[in-house]
Amino acid sequence: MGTVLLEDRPQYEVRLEVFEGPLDLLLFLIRKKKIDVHNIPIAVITREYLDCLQRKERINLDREAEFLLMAALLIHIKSQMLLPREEPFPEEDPRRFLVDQLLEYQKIKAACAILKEKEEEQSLFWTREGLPPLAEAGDVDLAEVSLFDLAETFFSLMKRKEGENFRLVKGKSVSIENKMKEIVRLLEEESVLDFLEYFSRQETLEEAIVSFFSLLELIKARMVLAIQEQLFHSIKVWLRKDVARKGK
Amino acid sequence: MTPGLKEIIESLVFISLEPLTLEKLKEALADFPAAEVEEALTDLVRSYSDGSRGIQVIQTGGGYIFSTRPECDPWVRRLLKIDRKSKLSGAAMETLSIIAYHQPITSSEIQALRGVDSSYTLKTLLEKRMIRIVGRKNSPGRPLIYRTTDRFLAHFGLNSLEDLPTEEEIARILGEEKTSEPEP
Amino acid sequence: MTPGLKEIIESLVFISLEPLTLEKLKEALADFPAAEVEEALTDLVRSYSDGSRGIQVIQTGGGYIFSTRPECDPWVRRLLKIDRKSKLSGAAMETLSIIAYHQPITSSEIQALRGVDSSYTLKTLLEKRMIRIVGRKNSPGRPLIYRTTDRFLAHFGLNSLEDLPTEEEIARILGEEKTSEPEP
Repeated sequence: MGTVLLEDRPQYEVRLEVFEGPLDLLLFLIRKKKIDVHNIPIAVITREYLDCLQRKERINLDREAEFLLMAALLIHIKSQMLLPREEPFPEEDPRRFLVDQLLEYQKIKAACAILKEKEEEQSLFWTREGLPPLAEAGDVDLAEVSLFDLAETFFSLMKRKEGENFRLVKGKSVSIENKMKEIVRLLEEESVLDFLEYFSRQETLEEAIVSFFSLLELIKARMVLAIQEQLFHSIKVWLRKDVARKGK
Repeated sequence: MTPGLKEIIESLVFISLEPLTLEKLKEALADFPAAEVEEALTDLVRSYSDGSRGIQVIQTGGGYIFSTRPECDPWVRRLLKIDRKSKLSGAAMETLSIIAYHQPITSSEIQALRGVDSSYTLKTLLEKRMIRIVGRKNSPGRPLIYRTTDRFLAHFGLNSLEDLPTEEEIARILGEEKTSEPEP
Repeated sequence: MTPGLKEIIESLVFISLEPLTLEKLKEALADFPAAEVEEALTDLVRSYSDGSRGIQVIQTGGGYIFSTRPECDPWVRRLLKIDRKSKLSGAAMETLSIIAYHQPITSSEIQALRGVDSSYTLKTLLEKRMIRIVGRKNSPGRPLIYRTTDRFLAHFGLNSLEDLPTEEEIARILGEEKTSEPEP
């Protein structure tokens, strides 16, 4: 009933917020004007579309940039259609791309409507999210994993590592070689290094990881001696005697 | 008393928090003939379907799972103190349908079909485990590709992707829309 | 068909994540006389107690819950084991992700990155053939070095290790790299 009212009042308000995007708005206008999607009068629909945008006081570029983009596309198609041609549309109808897009979007919207109903029906079926105690409760830890989980796990682990004092700083890259030199220099000055402390002092996550691998390299090259006294406890690093002597 | 096959299956479906696939069921019941397992399963589903029970075995998301009967929903919600089960947003529905019909698909392909940037929605859907990243496309930039999950199927009560609305169903909806007035 | 009181109670006991107390049950069923609720509950418990079912209602921890029948335990255990085999624990995920991004890597390097001993997890991942031992490192103690397998790649739909999502991609998906923060 409300829709009949819309037809009667030419100055009805279209709120951009109710549309999922420019295609949604276009489809609405096409249906309102009872236009055949396959043969869109571009001039008419462009005017309607621009009216909708103009009625809005302020365009929120964050959310509504795509609406402007579509306006530009419509104007472009309109100008293409106006170009004098030897034959009507010798190559391709300039509307072709937009029409295909609209047809596919229309199908998706229809599928959404059906799925929405199914979701509604399904919401009445309650399944359990966990097993009550007793029984053979399995590991609660278990989860089905995807590639996304794998990558996310790794990067959040890296970030969690040694607190939140890591910042993702771009543009500063550190090489393992330089880090190794830095560690050796520090060891020459202070003779012993608390590695976890040094690790968490690193400015960026990348630096921290690089410093960790630099230490591994140093250990591998038998230049330093690293001892972790107990699990979870700090790693103490010493310069090996022969290396220390060489340095002097 | 030794339990029969149907009772054993009942207990197995019961402890499954995700729909139990026939495959897994057969694996767990490898000491029984596969045909008998299937038969007993059908039997079990039927015995719960006469509407005389508060719970039932439903086939969804590629397997079998216990759920409450829909008619019990008001009391279940009262017990769990939930007003309404959370539903997906319009943007999430659109993105999900696009992925469902066009999978495997990249983020920019989704954007082209929707006409809107969908990265935030993709994130939400990944978090809800409705979609997953399955690899990369062999095209410039090697973008990540997405697919829907079994959880997506179960959310809509679908058993497989073949249960998605068909071309005919979609055409019917579009036909209805043409004859009625639009609603924003 | 409207469900009877006994069926409603059945659905509530089923959906409850902890033993459902009579008190809570009566609260959710405030529209029924308390005496009738108690009667229907007794009725429900009795209907499950004849041993002809794979699941039963038991009284424990001050309330009622469903559980599988003890006679079904061997199969329940087997299914849970199969389930566990096909899934990765949080610890396994962490370890696998470290190996994936840092291979070749030794057990102590993994331990340093995770902050916990990972030998058990490594064993599990080896059993699942997600990782393999490729040799020993030329460093004190000559520790074993690990790499991911082709099975790992296949499992995650990757053609090669270069296909792993990069930190930037994940950050972008998670929306952590905000380029323009909208002003409130």
